[in-house]
Amino acid sequence: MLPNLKVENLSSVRSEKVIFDNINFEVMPGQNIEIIGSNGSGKTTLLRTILGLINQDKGQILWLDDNDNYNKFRTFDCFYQGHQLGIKNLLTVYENLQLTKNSIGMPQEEIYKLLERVGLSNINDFAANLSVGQRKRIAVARWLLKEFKVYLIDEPFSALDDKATLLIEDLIKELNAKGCSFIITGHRPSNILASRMEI
Amino acid sequence: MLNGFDEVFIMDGNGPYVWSCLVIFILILVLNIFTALKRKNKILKSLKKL
Amino acid sequence: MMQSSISDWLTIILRRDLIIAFRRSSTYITPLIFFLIVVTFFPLALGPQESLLSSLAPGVIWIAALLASLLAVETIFSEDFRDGTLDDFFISLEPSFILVFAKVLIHWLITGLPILIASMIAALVLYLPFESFIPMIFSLLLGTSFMSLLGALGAALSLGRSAILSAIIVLPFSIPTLLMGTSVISSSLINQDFSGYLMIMGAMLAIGIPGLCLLTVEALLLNYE
Amino acid sequence: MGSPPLFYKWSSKILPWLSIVSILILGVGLYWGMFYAPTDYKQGDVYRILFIHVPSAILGQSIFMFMAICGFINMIWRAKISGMMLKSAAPIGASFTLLALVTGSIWGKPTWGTWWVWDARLTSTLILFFIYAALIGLHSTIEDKTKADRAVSILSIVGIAIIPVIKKSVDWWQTLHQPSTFTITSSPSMSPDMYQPLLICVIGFYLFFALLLTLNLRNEVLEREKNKNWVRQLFGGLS
Repeated sequence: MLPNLKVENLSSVRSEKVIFDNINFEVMPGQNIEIIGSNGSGKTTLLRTILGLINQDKGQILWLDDNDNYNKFRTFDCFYQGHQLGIKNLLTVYENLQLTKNSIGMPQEEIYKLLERVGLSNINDFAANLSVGQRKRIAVARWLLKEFKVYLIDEPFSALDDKATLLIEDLIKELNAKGCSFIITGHRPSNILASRMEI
Repeated sequence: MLNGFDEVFIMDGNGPYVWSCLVIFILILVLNIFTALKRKNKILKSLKKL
Repeated sequence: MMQSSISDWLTIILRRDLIIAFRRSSTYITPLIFFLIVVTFFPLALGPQESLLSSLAPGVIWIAALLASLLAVETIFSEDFRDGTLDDFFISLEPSFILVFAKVLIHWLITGLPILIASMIAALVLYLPFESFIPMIFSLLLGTSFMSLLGALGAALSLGRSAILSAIIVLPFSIPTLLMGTSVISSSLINQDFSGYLMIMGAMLAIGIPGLCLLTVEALLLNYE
Repeated sequence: MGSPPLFYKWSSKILPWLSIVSILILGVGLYWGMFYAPTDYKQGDVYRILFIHVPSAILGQSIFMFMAICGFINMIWRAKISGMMLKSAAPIGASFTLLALVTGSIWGKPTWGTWWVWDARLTSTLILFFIYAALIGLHSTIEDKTKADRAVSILSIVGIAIIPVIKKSVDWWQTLHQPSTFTITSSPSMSPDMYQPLLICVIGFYLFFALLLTLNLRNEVLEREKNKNWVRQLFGGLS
């Protein structure tokens, strides 16, 4: 079982300030990485550098491709959820889930099932007047639309009540069982099975 | 061949146009140089304070 | 199944943004109204004589169309940039400049098309003879789409900064479109052959679609550093 | 030349020579053009404005070409020095284009009696000036300088692609509306002893551009690398 992603002595400097320095880790399928750090410690920049949105100064990010060797360019889709959660206020809860890339060709009842699974009943409300917790549930529902090898989630547990936190932990466990791995960031260590990393 | 001062200056009535062009040309050049040097001094002063 | 995912994704983006646009009706009303207001200013300012207005009509229609299509340019990327959906364009494996082209297409549908419709009313109001209606429609069709492309680049360069900046950046580059567009209508007024101008506008559009979209992707990536 | 400290040392060596040579050649060219060139039989002596107008128009366009090349290099290889060159060349290009516009309109007054003539070349020079203004404006609104350089290099690539289209469409626009009037483009019959001073003036202008560019570039390099240690060694030590 080869790791899906290898990060080797990654470091990035922004206008004379070191954002992060020689970060090394590997992500095995079904295994989680948790990046712990205070606000502005470069967690989000690290996630976006792994995704290729931002260029790093040193080090390299190697993705496993189909014939089991590593190259810089990722050959499979991965899932990214940033702080803004990518939710459109003018769309209803159902539309926010249905009108995304990963839900192409998905029958209606399956989407309804997903929404119940994450505890969202008000299907036709506009996303504008939803609480942060409910918006996070929509974002979490998107995890289940398609199976991704690697999920990169920015602070999944922030601003959540206990019920929602439990829900997310179950989902992560369930997807781990299916071989999906998670890279998540947070202020304090959460109680999911993951190898922690300070930044 | 233009000779004689008045012939040069008046240039049968169009003198001012030609000389105003020359003055504007020199003005723009000097302006460019002056801003470059002023900026240089400002940077050097801030470097000294570092 | 690479191919199907791009066309499916494009249709999803188009459906999503059109639903949002129609929910917030101001997005396609304001360019329309702005275009008509600018057109009605000219007879008010210059007097309503028919001969004067019909000779000025090509220029007036085109200037109003250019300014109106630049009006809504700010909204192409700013909303998606703010709520994070723009990140998916660059994370996915699909070429991002096709997705940027989808956003430009939506902007054209929301602003270019209404302007095209409103230009008929403007042509009537400015006593433009009937036989040059068709050339006007064709020239505006090509012109407003090129303006949407150019506007997308301006919006990408000035994302998060003032909207006026994207207009100042884009207007000098829209002069060929303006000149070609007005010459199409004015040469159809004196029933000369105007196909040459249309061909040039078409060529500019053909080069603009890949070229400007690639540059817009580069400009958007700037905001991620 | 590629790395800023190398450029700074290299340029401090050639700066005095460059300034002396450029002032010399420019002086000779202008003096020759203004005094010794023969009077033109058609326009009299007012054509001498040509010795300032034509070189500055040529320079306005070639500086834009230079900026587009720097922009292209900056986009492909992310060379910081080419970004700085782009930023320092923009104001120089704008001032030469402005000079071309002003001298063009001053030339118009005695020959056609109006300050501004909607002639094809003058109009495309005016549009070029707007494009310069757009580039300078864009650069000043973006705080992070390296990002601003890349934004301006994108715009300069679009600019260099569209300027020929602008020139062509302005020419067609000119023939469509006033085919008959005398245009400034057909410069007066250039007898050799008019042509030589013009050539020297053009060379002088180019040298002056090189001088101004080096001055601006040195400021740009110092400002951007001010907390790098090579700058501190050079200047910090003096304090």
